[in-house]
Amino acid sequence: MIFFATLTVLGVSVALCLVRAIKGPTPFDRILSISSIGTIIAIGISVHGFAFERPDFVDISLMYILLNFLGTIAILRYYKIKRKKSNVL
Amino acid sequence: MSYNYIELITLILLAIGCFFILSGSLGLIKLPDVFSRIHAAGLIDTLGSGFIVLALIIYSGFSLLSLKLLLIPIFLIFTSPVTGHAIALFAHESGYKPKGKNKK
Amino acid sequence: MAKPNKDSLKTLSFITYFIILFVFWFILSGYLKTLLLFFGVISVLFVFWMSYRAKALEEDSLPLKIILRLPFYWIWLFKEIFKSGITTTALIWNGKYSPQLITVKASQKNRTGIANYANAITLTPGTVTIEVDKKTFLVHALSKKLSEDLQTDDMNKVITDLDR
Amino acid sequence: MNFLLINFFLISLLLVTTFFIFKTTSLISVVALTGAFTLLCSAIYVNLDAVDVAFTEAAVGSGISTILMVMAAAKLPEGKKNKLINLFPSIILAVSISLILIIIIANLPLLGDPNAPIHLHVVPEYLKESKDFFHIPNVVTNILASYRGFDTLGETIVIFTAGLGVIALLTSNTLNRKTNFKKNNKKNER
Repeated sequence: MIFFATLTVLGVSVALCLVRAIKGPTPFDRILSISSIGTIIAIGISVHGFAFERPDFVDISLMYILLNFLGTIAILRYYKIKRKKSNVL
Repeated sequence: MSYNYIELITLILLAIGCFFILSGSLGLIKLPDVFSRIHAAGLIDTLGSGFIVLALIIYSGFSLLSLKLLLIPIFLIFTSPVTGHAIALFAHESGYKPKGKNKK
Repeated sequence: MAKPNKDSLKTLSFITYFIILFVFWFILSGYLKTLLLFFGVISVLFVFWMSYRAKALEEDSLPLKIILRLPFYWIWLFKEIFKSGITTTALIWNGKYSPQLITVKASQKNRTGIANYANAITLTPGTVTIEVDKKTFLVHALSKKLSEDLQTDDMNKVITDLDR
Repeated sequence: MNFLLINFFLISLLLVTTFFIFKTTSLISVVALTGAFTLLCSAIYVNLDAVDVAFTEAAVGSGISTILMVMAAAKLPEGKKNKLINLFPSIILAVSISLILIIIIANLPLLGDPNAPIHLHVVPEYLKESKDFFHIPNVVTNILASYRGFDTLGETIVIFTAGLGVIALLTSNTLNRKTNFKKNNKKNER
């Protein structure tokens, strides 16, 4: 039962982060809140595994964290490429 | 009897972790600019996830599963500062200035 | 302690890296059959070769000197994260934040130490390293108390001592 | 019950995200929101017990396709605003496709029904025998790598070729070459 309460709180936090991701005036706000959403969902998956008594789902949440990191860095690479381009031209 | 102790500790740790995650995501909404919001995201990444994973480790007991769970905060500790620093750096380079007074 | 040969240090760090990779593989799989262990060794060797080819493996990347002091440092870091996390949470809930920019000087000798210090600053909630210019950091802090905590130079000393 | 509630919550978040992907005009924000979309999708797959699909969705959606879209966005010229063109044909297309999907879903067996045809054909055999036969613990791996080995080989060759093409297109070398070309052009104009 406690795990379902935890899942509810995590869901509320994901919704709050999503508000910032939608509203965010700058793109950096969006990137930041999406990486936070990724972290919360990764933790939520492992809690979900415990709640439904199948704790093997930890593997996915591990991979999730790594891929979330990779995606965030990939999106930020856009600005690096832009910087390089403007220097060359 | 001992089972009840474990459940109680799990409950307390989960509550602390939930509190930190909730205040982190509240901070994402409340704080004024990008640079301040990075602090709130860091709060979610370090303390919130740390306490929840600690609760899960105590609940599951010592096994291979708890080692896997332990890997989650280790990865987060390695990846979280890199993301935060990269976002701050590129936001600063794109010309966004942090609000508030600047002291040199 | 006699000064170790550079090549032997390199070999030692390679072996440590291999062991860390294999332990990681074993935690993820958790099977103790001959065939599967063989596959695991093959995949670990592949990753090892890839990181050797990407030149990610130098004696700088796995500092064996500090590996014994690392657990104590981590415990200290967790304590620090917890303390400043509570301060940041209070600031978020009562809304009395006053964000400010400060500059911090680092006194580490090599690049690993400087990266370590910058990451530690970012990892504690409430302070973020924005730019690194050789040995000076531009740091964004959420309130005056947090920035004063940083300027007392405690963290700098601990991380410099780590790499004696 | 809880299962349904979680599903409902995630799908409503997904709808909100989709709506705002549609409304945003900044390119990089669209890429970032697509990342959030994929994350929510694979959370739904985990909730539906499709663990391997969730793995694939996270790897392909959040890893590879984000990188591809970012590299493509970086090559586009700057300073042009997205304009919404005539939406009427695409709305008709979307509505008709979703109607067809709803009709198909109504004819499917229930989720987790043990008497569904997919659970009665060869699956029990695979589940029972494959572990002793090939000594590999994961049944899905067994089916993909052993029973359908040739099929998987073909698929991997296709994916490998696609990956090679992408690498050839998107290495930084091509970016530099293009900019050097532009530089030379400018010199010639002078």
